[in-house]
Amino acid sequence: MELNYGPEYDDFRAEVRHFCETEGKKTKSGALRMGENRPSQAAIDWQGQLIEAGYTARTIPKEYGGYGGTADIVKSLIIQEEFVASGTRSGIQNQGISMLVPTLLEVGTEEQKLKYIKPTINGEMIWAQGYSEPGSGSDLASLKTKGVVEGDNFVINGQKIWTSSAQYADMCFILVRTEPEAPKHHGISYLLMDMKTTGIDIKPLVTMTGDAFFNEMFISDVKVPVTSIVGQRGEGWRVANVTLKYERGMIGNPGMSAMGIRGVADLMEEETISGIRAMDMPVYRDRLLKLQGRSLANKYHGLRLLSNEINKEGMGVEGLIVKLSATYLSHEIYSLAVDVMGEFGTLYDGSAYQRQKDWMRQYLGSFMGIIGGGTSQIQKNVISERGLGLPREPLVKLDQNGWELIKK
Amino acid sequence: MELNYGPEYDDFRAEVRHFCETEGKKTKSGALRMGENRPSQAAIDWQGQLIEAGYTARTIPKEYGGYGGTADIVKSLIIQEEFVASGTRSGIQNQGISMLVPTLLEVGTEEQKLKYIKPTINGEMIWAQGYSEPGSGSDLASLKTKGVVEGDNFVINGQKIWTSSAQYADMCFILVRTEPEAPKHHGISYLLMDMKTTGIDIKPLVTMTGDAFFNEMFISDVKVPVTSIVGQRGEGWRVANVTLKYERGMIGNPGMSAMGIRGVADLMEEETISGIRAMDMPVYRDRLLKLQGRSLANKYHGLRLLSNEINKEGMGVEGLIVKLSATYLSHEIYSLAVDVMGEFGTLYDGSAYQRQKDWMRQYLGSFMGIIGGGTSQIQKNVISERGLGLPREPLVKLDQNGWELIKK
Amino acid sequence: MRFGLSEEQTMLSDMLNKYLVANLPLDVVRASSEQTLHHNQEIWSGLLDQGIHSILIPEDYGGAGLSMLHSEVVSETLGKHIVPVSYLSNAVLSPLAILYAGSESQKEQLLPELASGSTSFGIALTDVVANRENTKLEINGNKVSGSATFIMAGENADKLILAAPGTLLIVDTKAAGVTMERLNTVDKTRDFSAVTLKDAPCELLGEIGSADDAIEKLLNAARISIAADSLGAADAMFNQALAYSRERFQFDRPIGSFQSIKHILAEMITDLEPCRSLLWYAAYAYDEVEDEAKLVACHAKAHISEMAKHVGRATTELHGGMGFTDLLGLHFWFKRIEVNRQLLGGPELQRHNAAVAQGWAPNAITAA
Amino acid sequence: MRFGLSEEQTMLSDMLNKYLVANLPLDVVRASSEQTLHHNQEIWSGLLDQGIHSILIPEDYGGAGLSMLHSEVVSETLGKHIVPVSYLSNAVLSPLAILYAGSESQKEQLLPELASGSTSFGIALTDVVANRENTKLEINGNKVSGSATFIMAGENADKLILAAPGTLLIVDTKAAGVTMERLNTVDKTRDFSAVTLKDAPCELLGEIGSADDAIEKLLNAARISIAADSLGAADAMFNQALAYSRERFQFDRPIGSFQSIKHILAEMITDLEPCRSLLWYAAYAYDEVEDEAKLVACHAKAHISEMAKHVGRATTELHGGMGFTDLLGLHFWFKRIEVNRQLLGGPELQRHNAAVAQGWAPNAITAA
Repeated sequence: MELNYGPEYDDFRAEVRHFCETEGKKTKSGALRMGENRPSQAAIDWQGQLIEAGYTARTIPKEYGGYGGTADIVKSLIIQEEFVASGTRSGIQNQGISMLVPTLLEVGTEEQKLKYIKPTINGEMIWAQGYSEPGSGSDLASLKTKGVVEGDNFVINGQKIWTSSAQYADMCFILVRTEPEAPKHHGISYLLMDMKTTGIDIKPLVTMTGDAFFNEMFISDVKVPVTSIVGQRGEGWRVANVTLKYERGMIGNPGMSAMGIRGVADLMEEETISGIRAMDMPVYRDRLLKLQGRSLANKYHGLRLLSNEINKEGMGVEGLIVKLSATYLSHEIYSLAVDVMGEFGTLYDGSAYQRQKDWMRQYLGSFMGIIGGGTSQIQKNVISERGLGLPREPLVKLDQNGWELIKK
Repeated sequence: MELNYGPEYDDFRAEVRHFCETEGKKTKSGALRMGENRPSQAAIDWQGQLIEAGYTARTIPKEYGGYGGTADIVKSLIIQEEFVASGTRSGIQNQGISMLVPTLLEVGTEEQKLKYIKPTINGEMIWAQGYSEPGSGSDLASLKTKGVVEGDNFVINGQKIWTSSAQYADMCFILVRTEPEAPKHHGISYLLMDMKTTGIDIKPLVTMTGDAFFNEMFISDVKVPVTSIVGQRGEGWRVANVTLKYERGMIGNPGMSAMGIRGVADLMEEETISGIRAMDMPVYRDRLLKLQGRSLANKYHGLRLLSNEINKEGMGVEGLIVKLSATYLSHEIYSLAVDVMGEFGTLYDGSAYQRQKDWMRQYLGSFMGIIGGGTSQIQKNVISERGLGLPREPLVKLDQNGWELIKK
Repeated sequence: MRFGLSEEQTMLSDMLNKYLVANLPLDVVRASSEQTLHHNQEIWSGLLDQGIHSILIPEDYGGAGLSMLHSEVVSETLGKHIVPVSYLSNAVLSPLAILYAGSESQKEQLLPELASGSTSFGIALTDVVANRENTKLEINGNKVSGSATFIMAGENADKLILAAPGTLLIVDTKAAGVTMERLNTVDKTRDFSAVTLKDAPCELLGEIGSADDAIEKLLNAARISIAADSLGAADAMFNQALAYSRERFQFDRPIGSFQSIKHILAEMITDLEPCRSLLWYAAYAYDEVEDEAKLVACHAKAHISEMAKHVGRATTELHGGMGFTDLLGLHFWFKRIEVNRQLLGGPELQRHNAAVAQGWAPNAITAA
Repeated sequence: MRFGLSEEQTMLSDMLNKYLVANLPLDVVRASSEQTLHHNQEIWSGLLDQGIHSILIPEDYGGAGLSMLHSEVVSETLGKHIVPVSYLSNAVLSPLAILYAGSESQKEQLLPELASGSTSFGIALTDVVANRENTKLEINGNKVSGSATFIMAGENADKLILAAPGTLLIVDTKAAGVTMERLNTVDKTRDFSAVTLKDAPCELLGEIGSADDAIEKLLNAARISIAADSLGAADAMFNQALAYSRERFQFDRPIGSFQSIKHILAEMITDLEPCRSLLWYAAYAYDEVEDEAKLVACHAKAHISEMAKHVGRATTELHGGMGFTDLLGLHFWFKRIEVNRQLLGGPELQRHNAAVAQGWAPNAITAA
C-alpha cells in the first residue's frame, strides 16, 4: 500500500496549484446546468488558456490543437483534485470532447482529425449524439434509421431520441443502417452529420425533472456526404463501441457519493422535526451510516481501480461493477435527503421553504444515472457474462409462432 | 366487509370449545419435533377420538375411516382456531394424511382407498415421499429413477433425496420413470412402495440445523407389484401435481409470522444491552415495526384468500404470491431476533446463556421454507407466468454445441 | 364471512373509474399540471355530480353516511387516475374535523355546505404532526395570529381548517389578516400553500384544547386515505409496467419474456397485492375496531408508502429511458407517490406511532 | 502509488492458501466440528510453522513486526478456509493487548512466548462492548472476582486476558478460583467460553483504569480482523455459488445460464468486491492514519457483515436443497459469517460507533 504518487508528482501538483491560485482566481465558475447551452465566450477563452497550460486536452497531439502531452493518469488526477479543491473553473465538458474526439483519434481519417478535433476541443464546435431510437434502447444495434447512397451522399431517414445538445449543436455523430441485408451488428455506419442540413427537425424531450436537456430528432431525406463516414461502411457498431467505452467512464464516479453523504449529513444537522435534529434520530442516522459504508467501499474501490490502471495491472470484473453500485447508491442518498425533509423535501423549483440544495431534482435526476448508458438489467448481464464468464442469453425470437432460435 | 361467520357457526364453535375444555384437557400435547418419530400410542388414541368427533379427517368418507362430513372451510378454521387458542393437542400431521390421502381420494382405485386411507389417517401407517433426486430438484420432471416391468412387478433402481420419515415409514409414494422413450413429463409413474421390500437403503441427511429429518434413499432392484400404481402408466406427473397442490397449501401460513413478531417483541422487551432494553433502541424497533407491517398485510391477505374460498370467488395471482412473501418474512423475523441478541444469539443446542426460544435454529430452519416446495426463482416464474400471463421461458438446451431449441 | 368490498363498494369504484377514464385522460392531467393552480374545476364538478363528496357525512347533515371503506375505494380510484382535485381535504378531513370537533350548530351549518360542495375547505395538519418551521398559532378570543404550512387545497378554498395542538379552528381565506402563499411541490396534480395570520378572525371548532381525540382520529383518516391514494397510483404504475413489458420488444422478444423482467414484475405484485388487504382492514377498523384503528392506520401508511415507492422505482426503471421522459407521463404517478409518502409523516414517523400504539415506544418523536 | 497488496503480502496469502488447501479439506473441518473442543491442534502447529502468529509482534520482542494489512491478509485466508483455530485471540488481540497496555517487563516476558506459540491466550472483550449479562470484574490488589462471557479460545488456553472498563488483566486458566464454562455457538469451527472468578490471582496489564486507549485500539484491530474473516468466508461462498451455477444442470441447462441466477451472481460480486478495497484501507489506516482508523474499522465491520450475510443467504438459496444439507458443508461458512457478524457488536452497534467517531452521535449506546 503506497498512497503517495511520489516526488516527481509533487512538483507537478505545486505547479497546478499555483495556476489555480493565480490564473484560476481571475475567471468565474459559471453555474451552467448540464447541456443547457453553448459555452459562453468566457468559457471558450478559459478553455484556450487551459489547453495551453496542458490542463485539458492534455494528451491530444499539438497538430490537432491539443497540448500534446503523454498520457499520465496521475497528472490527470492531480489536475482534477486541485481544480476541485480550489474551486477553479474546469474546462468545457461535452460529448464532442469526451466521446467523439477519442473516437476520431482512434479510427478517424487524417482529414477528419485535422478538420474536427481542434474546434471541438476549443469549445467552438458542439456535437450531438445520434444513437438511441424510440424502438432501440437496450438493443441499440437494432436501430432502423436508414442511410441510402445516392451519388456522393448518404440520404438519411429516421428518428433519433435522447439527442442531447441537438437544439444548438453544429454537428452530430450518428449511427445509421446502411447495409439492411447484413446481420444487425454489421449493417451500421458511423457518420458525421452537419446539423444545419435541411430535413432535420428537433423537438425538445421533457424529462421527469421538468427539464429538456434531451431532444427527439426527426430526420427526413437528409444528405450527408459519403466522405463523412468514420471507419468503413457496416463497421459503425465497432466504431460506436469505441465511443461507448468513453461514455461508461463518465458514469459512476465514486467522489459523487461522498459529496452526497456530506450534504445529507449537513442537512441532518440543520433540519429539525418538532425541535429535534434529524441527526439525533437514530433511524435516519443509521440509514445515513449504512449509505456511508457503501460510499466508502466504493471510494476505496475507485482507488484500487486507479492503482490497477497506473500499475498497468489487468482489470476483470472489478471494473464492471462500478456503475451498478454507484448509481443506486446516489439514488438512495438523495432519497434519504427527501425523507429527512418530509413534506418540505417535495418542494420544487425554488418554492418557498425549499431547503438550500435542490435535493428532489437530484433524486429524480438520479434515474438518469441508473438508466442511461445501459439499464441495471444490461449491467447485470455484462457483469455476469463478461465479468464472471457465465453463458450468454440464448439468441431467440418470440412472436406469434412462439420461440425460435435465431443463432446457435 | 363482514368478519363474522354467522350464527350457524357460533353453535359449532361452542361445541368445539366445549370439547377442548373437557376432552382436550385430558390429553397432553406432545412436544414432537417435525418428522422425528412415529406417532406415540397416545397420539394414535387421541387421533381416533378426533376423527370420531369430526375434528380431523373431517371430510373423508366414513367407508374409508373418516368422519364423513361435508367440506366447510369455516368449520375447519374454527376447529383450528379453538385448538390453538386453548392449547389443545392437535391431530396427527404427516405427509400421508396431508398429501397421499387427498391424492388417493382423487385418483386412487377403490381398492387402494379401502386399503390405505384408514390406517393412514389413524396414524398407524406412515408414508415417506419419494420425489426429489440429487439431479432433479427444481426440474423434478427430469427424474431418473427407473422402473422396468418384469412379470407382475416394477423393478426399481435409482436414488431419492429429501425423503422425510423414510427411516421409520411403512410405505412410500414414489415417482419412477417407467417410459424412458416418452417426453419427460409423460414417462413417469406414481407407485406405492412397501418400505420393507429388500433393496431399500436409507441414509440420514443431516441439514444445516444439525438435525436429520430427511434422508437419502438408495433403491436397488426393488420389486413393486404393478397393481401398486396410482393412475395410469406415464401419468405419474399429473398425479404428483395433485399431491403438490396439497403440499403448497402447507407452506406460508401467515399466522406464523404474527407469532414470530410477538416473540421478537417479547425478546426485545427483555433483552438488555449494557442496561438498555433492545425495545428502547430505535434502530431495532424500526426493523421490528417494518416486519410487523408486512406481517399484518400478509395476515389480512390471508383473510381475503379465505373469503374468496368461502364465497367461491375466483383466485388469480393473489394466491400465488403467498409463499414467496411469507417465507422471506419469517427469515427476516428470525434474523432480527438473532441480531438483537448479538453474540448470545449464536448460542446453540441448549448452551449456557442461550435465550428461551431456539431462535438460531428457527433462523436456519427458515431456509427450508424458502427453498422447499420450489425455490424463490421457481416461485417468481410461477407468479409471472401463471399469475401475470408473461411468456414462459424458452425450452432450450445448452451444451458444448451452444444453445439449441428443444421445443417450439 | 366476507373479507373484501361489498357489491355497492365495487359499483362505486367502477362508476368512478368509468367517469375518470372518459373525462381525465393524461392530457387533461398534464394541462392542469401546467396551470399555476392545479385544481381542475371541471373534474371537481363532475365528481360532485358523482356524489362522492358526501360519503362520510352523516345522513342527518345531508350526507350519504357511508363507511371509511367506501371512502377508501374512492381515494384509491382517485390515486389511480392522479386526479387533480382534493378529495382528501374537502370530503374526508374537513367534514370529519367538523363532525368530531364542531358544535351541533357548526355541524348543522357547515356539513350540508360541504356535502353539496357549495363551500370548499383547505386543511392544515402538518405542523401538529412534525413541525419543521417552528410555526405557532396564537388564539386570542376570536382572533388568531401566527402561521401554518402545507395546507392542502387551501388556495382555491373558501375556508381553512387549521390545527394547533389540541385545538381546531376555521378561518376565512378572504378575511383581513389572512395571507396565503403558494407552495410548489414536485407533484403538480395537487395544491399546497402556507398561510400567515395577523389578528385574523377565526371560529373555534369546539373549545380550546378539546380537540385532541378529534385530531388523532383525523390523522388516522388521513393515513388511510393517503395510503389508498398511493396504492391506487402504484397499481396504475404496475399495470403500465406489465403492459409495457408485453409491448416493448428488444432483442426480438418482448422484454417481459426476459426472466429478470419477469421476476421484477413478480416481486412488484408480491409486494403490492397484500397492501390492498391491509388497507381494507385499516378502513374497516377505523369504523368498527377502535382498539386497532391507530395501529393499523399507521402501518397501512408506512407499509404502503414503502411498497408504492418500490413499485414506482421499478416501473420507472423497467421503462428505461421512456420512464424518465414526460412522453408517457409515468412521473405523474411517481411524484404523487413521493408526496403521499411524506404527507403527514413519512414511514419512519408512522412506524414510530405504530410502536407508541402498542406501548413499545414512549410518546415522543425523539425515537422516530 | 499502489493501492493494494504488496508482493510480500500476496505471497503470504498464496503460501497460507496452499498450506490450507493441502491440509484442511472440508472433512477435517467437519471432524473438528464434531469434537467437543473444536480447536485443531495439528492445524495450529502447522500455522505456527508458517510463522503467522508473530506478524504483529515487534521484532524487539521476537516477532516479525509486520503491518495490520499483513494480518488482514492472513485473517481473510483463514476465514476462506473456515480454519478451526483462533488466530484472532492468539496472534492479534492478545499480543496487541500486551503491547498497548502491558509494562515493559510484561512485554519482554509474554510477547516472545506468544510469538513462539509456547503460551496460548484466550481473550474476552464482549462485556465491555455490549454487556448483556450484567457481568462485572472486581479487582482487589492481585485478586479478581466476577465473571466474563464470550471468551475467545479460552478453553484450551494457558492464560486469559479479561477486560473491565478501562482495565485489562491476565488470569491463569488453571489457577484456583477460576471456573470455565463452555459456550456452544452455532459455529463449530471456533471455541467460546465464559469464566467465573472467585478471588482468583490476576496480573494487571498496566495500571487500573489506564487501558482505555488500548481497548479502543484492540477493538479496531478486532473489527478489521473479524471483517476480514467474514470477507474470506463470503468470498469462498461466492466462488462455490459460481462454480455450482456452472455445474448444476436443471431443465437441460446449467442454472447459471438462467438470467435470474446470473443477476443474483452479478449482485453478489457487486456487493462483495468493493468490500476488499474498504478492508485494505481500514487495515492501512489502522497503522498509518490514526484520525480515520476507528471510522473505517467500524464501517468495515458493519458493511462487510451486511454484505457477507447477503452473500451467505444468496449462496445457500442458489444451491437449493443442497445448500441446506451438510453434504456440501456450505453451512460452515454461513455460520462463521453469522457469528462474525455478532462478535464484538453487530452492524447496528458498529454504525453507531462510526457515527460517534464523526461527532454525529453522543457517545452512548442508547442511540444504537
